[in-house]
Amino acid sequence: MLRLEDLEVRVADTLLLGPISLELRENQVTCLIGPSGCGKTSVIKWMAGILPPEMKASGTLTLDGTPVERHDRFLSYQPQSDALFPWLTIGENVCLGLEVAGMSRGEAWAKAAPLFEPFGLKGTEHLFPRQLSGGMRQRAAFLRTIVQDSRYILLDEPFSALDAVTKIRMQEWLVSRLEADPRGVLMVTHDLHEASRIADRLLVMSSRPGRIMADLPINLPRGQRSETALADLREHLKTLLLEDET
Amino acid sequence: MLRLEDLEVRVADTLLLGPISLELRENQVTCLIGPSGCGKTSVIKWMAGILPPEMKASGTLTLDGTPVERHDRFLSYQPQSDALFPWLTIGENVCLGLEVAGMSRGEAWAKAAPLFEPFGLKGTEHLFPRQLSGGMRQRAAFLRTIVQDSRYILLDEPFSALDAVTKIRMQEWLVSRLEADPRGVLMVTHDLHEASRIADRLLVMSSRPGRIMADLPINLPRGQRSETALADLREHLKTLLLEDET
Amino acid sequence: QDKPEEAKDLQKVSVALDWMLNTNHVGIIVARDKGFYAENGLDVEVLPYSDTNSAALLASGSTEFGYVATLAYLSARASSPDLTALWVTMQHETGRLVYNSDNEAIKRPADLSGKTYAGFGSNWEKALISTMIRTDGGEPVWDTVTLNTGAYEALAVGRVDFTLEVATWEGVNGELLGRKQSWFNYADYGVPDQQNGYIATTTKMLNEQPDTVKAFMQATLKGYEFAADNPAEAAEIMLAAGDFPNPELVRGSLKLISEGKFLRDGDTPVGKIDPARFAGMVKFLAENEVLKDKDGNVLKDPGDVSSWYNEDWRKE
Amino acid sequence: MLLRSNALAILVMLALLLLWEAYCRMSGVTPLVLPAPSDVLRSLYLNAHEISGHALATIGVAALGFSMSVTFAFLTSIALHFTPTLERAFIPVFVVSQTIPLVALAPLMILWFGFGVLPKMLLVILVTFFPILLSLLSGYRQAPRDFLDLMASMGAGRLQRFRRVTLPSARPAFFAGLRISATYAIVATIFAEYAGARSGIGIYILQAKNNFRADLVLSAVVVSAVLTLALLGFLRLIEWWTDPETRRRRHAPA
Amino acid sequence: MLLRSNALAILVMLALLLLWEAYCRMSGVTPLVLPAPSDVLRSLYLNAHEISGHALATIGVAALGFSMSVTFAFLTSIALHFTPTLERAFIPVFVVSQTIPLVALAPLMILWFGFGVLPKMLLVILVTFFPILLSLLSGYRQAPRDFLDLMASMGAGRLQRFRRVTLPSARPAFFAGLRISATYAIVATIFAEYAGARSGIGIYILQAKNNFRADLVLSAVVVSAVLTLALLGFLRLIEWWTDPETRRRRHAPA
Ligand SMILES: Nc1ncnc2c1ncn2[C@@H]1O[C@H](COP(=O)(O)OP(=O)(O)OP(=O)(O)O)[C@@H](O)[C@H]1O
Ligand SMILES: Nc1ncnc2c1ncn2[C@@H]1O[C@H](COP(=O)(O)OP(=O)(O)OP(=O)(O)O)[C@@H](O)[C@H]1O
Ligand SMILES: [Mg+2]
Ligand SMILES: [Mg+2]
Repeated sequence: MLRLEDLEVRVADTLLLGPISLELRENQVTCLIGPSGCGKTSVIKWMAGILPPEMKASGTLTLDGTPVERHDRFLSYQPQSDALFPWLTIGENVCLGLEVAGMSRGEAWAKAAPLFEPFGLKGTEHLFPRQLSGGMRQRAAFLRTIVQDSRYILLDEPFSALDAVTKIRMQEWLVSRLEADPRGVLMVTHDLHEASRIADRLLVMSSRPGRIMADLPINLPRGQRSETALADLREHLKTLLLEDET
Repeated sequence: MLRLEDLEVRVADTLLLGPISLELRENQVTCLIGPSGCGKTSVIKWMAGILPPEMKASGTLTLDGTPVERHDRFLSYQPQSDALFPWLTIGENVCLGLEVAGMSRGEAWAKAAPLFEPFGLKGTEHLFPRQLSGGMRQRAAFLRTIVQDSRYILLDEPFSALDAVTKIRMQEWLVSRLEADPRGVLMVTHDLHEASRIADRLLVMSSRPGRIMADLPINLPRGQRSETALADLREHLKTLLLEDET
Repeated sequence: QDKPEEAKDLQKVSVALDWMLNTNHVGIIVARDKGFYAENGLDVEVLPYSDTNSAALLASGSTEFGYVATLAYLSARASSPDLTALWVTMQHETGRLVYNSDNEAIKRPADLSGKTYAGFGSNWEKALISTMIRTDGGEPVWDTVTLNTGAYEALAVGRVDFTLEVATWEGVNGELLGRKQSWFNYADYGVPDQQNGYIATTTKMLNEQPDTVKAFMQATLKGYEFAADNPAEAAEIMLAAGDFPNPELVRGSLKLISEGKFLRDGDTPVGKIDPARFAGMVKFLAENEVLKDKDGNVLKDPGDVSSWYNEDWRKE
Repeated sequence: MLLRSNALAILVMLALLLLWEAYCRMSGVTPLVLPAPSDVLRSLYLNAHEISGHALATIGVAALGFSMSVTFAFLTSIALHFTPTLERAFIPVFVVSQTIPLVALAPLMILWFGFGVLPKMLLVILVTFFPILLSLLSGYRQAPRDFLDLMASMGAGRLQRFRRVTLPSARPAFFAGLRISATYAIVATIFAEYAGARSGIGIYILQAKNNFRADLVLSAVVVSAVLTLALLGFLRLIEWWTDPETRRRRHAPA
Repeated sequence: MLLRSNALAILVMLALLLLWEAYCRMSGVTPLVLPAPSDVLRSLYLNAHEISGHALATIGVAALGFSMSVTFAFLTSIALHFTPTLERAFIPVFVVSQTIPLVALAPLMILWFGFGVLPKMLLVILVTFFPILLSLLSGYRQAPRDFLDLMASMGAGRLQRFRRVTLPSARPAFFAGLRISATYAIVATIFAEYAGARSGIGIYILQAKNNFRADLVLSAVVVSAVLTLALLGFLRLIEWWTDPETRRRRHAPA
């Protein structure tokens, strides 16, 4: 279990967010939802160890009770854009994290290659990102994240750039991928429909300075999450979010 | 009533969309929904008379039975971005359409000024667009569209750049504005939740080449459109959209 | 400078110079500023120096008169009959080959063989230097670096072994700076003696407006005669006419010009062209394949060159 | 403010000058070859009157040439913008024009166009025209499609779209190009004068050189640098002054 | 392809040449002042051997100077990129360096550094270094924040981030700057030679001028233009050849 305690982020004495505490369980999808600017990205960047230097943070991160030193060993971060390098092929993009971690290109490729098929990316290995559709790019980005074998995965609005139809498809796809290969996931989004469709647990942040104002488990199995079944939860979320920001 | 008949758009002999026929009633909000690339923007641009020259279109547009010559006389178009000119103040941006139509700056300002209050833009007249939040910018863009007094209004994904919470707020705001000052609206979106919340009538387009595959009136008054009340319609839309694109 | 009242009645003509304003041009400046031109009904504009050759400026019709360096004039005249010389300023060669006195390796022109020469990019330099070395019994091979006016500093700091200078300008400057330099005169080593610094006009001008040419040249003559007789006063007129950051250079130069009898030598009229030396120089250049005809081919035999100059303006 | 933001750079330059000064004093190199900065400054001070006369001439030609260049570039950019065929026909010609060595051209220009301002102006235009033109054209291309569409949907014609959208969009690119060109305007003028002129910094340099005064040559270099920096500062001022936000702040009632 | 895309421009240039030729024939202007294009071409042909000797010298110096310039610009850009203080300290110094008139500096450089390759190389570097440096630095700034964050989250250090993200991001800007600089590399070399050299196009121009051969001056201009265009073409080739997509297409198994 990954515990984050008493995180506070400031820029030049202004409190941007916090104090926030939260925990991620292994094999569980947690969605962090909140209005724009509340600090969702900042939370995730701090966890990934890449908060920009002008933002001062205090707080602790513990993994199964022991304080964390090197974040990159057990956490994989996927930024808000798909961040596929346009000058690398999809194959090279996917191997990036493994190579940075010290593998040779050959080893990395041996590890990544078998995953192209289940990710629906067969045949794209030698293509460049611009030759792929939005959904495929998002899958490639996710493959690059997954292949690093981290126990925890941080996703920052992975689907916000997709159109509604593709978004729904990708949400379903992500759910099925995680069922095949479960990880502890923290996914940031501001889309309450998306969050309610994917999450095992919902954390709702208040507007700036962001705090966690609700922690809602969703026990309904994902197969049964029809629009009707989720309607009440969504109404509740909407009320929460709209009330907060006044 | 504005009728569009047998619109077909081609680029170099490839059929991009059509044949499409549709009609807009005065004081009614029609939402055009469909997957990315199906041709929603092309339909709206053709109606506004600004289809790029490389796209060849055939079809007729009639207003209350008479063919249309100058689109700008009775149609106002609002592009996908808010398209507020950064070098003009909000006041100047809002007066733009009136000045292009031939009014002097003074006349235009006299007409626009009283509307800043009801649009919640009081005090922003001398500010520049970058000094406004996303929601306020969208309101200013809408004010610029409305102030032209056109009978029909074409909106291309007006809220797609907003975060979910602001989006919900703006949807509610738009609905109340249109109640105070009704127009014939054609609004393009790919967000089925948004469409079902706003529209009097829903047109669902198929993927490329786009055709209209469903025409769904929504008779429920907007005040009663809770998540629960819309759940069935949304499920239906989702099925339609997901089935189409395979 | 200060023009008389009746300036508007004066005929406007211009004269282009071959280089920055210097003491070679003294007569023109004196004639202008002491009003000799105005007395002859002319308003003379001295065109500013330009990187463009004054012979080319003449040929293009940009100016009526030009002060043209010897080589420039002979080369231009060989390829275009449009120009005619009216005058030559210096009665003796002012050019010479200089080297540093402390350069032990150079005692005589033959020693120049294999040395480095700072040049100016004209064809005649090669003819000149090889003739001098050959006459002195050396092998005419050396290394040329084209440096333009940078040549003198390059020589002073020892980056090159020798170059060519004008005794009445760079030579004076070297002396003012206390540079220890020695020189060989061209004429001592097989190069025909020559006069320096032509004033020329277009043949067309000469034919169509002989009176203007006469008026201009007679005033010019008066200017140079004045300078020859009053070098100190002429120096002050020069200094008043242009920006000379180094006034001593001008004064020294004019003193040398006067003392060296460069302008007035015995009873030869000032500015007189000597037909024998003129023809001799053309012959020397033709033999050394320096001259080109109007098609760009080497002019081997210039034939009779007496039409290359015309001093009819001297006639009363 | 300008001073503060460049404080470091000024320190570096001072350090370089000190090094140079030290080298001159220690090595005893003759000032004919390498004058010390102090010599240069002293000469500059002693000859300030004369140099400023020449500087004025240079400023005049540069200002005239540069403003002509901007005007032509602007007119050309409009012509090329509205007729893409012209653009395809002429841009390569302009590129080729940039490959001509000025050393070869300058003397010929004097021959063709005389000693007046014309040949100098033409040289300044030759050097500065193309960067401005290119930056204007690339600026025009930055006009957002949506803005143009919006104007067209309001019934605006080509000219109105150009004036109200394309032109304001090109503002930042235009000033960027202007700054690049301005950096070379003074230098080009000096070069043109060098080829033939009555007065100007170029002539002053030539005189100084022919009179064997390296200190004065370097004084002229200092003046040239100062002039260029002044021109750049002046452009900054214009840019600031014509900025819509500045303008609005001046006129806004509030 | 190159020919087709520039067909219009070539037509325009031919038309200009024809006009010029016609003017020369009709007006009977002396070739001393304005030689006709046909004269220029004939002279170029007749003197091809001599000119090509000089051209080779120029190419040598330009190639050396330009590649030094690129190397220095690259090393400097890395230093400045990693230490923003240095950037603030040195960029204004480089800007000032661009305001120095070469006409004044070139003869002094020859005096200071002799007439070997060094002063010429330094002049070429002075002219071409800064645009390349600026384009590299602005290219580095185009590295997307997200890409750098991603690398950092994977545990990549500064160097690896630079090599894998910043550098590839700067590629287009780098080549754009290279093209601008290359346009001036040959011209700058010629200029440097003009101030003093053993051989080179600059010397050839000087000789042609001193021997009243406007036709040869213009022949040299033609050669200079051709050399510059060749250099630009060569850079295009390198750009295409080092493009990741080209490289992949060469190596890809499929
Ligand atoms: N470098 C910075 N300096 C100052 N404030 C910053 C900086 N970066 C971000 N902020 C502020 O910190 C707050 C949190 O930003 P963050 O990006 O974490 O929000 P977010 O919830 O991810 O928003 P969004 O939904 O728009 O992505 C915002 O109000 C933002 O304006
Ligand atoms: N200039 C063009 N040339 C060729 N094809 C084009 C051009 N412009 C658009 N298209 C194609 O036309 C189709 C319709 O485009 P359009 O922008 O109308 O779609 P859309 O439904 O608005 O999509 P989105 O939801 O992404 O905005 C798309 O498939 C697009 O690729
Ligand atoms: Mg965020
Ligand atoms: Mg669209």
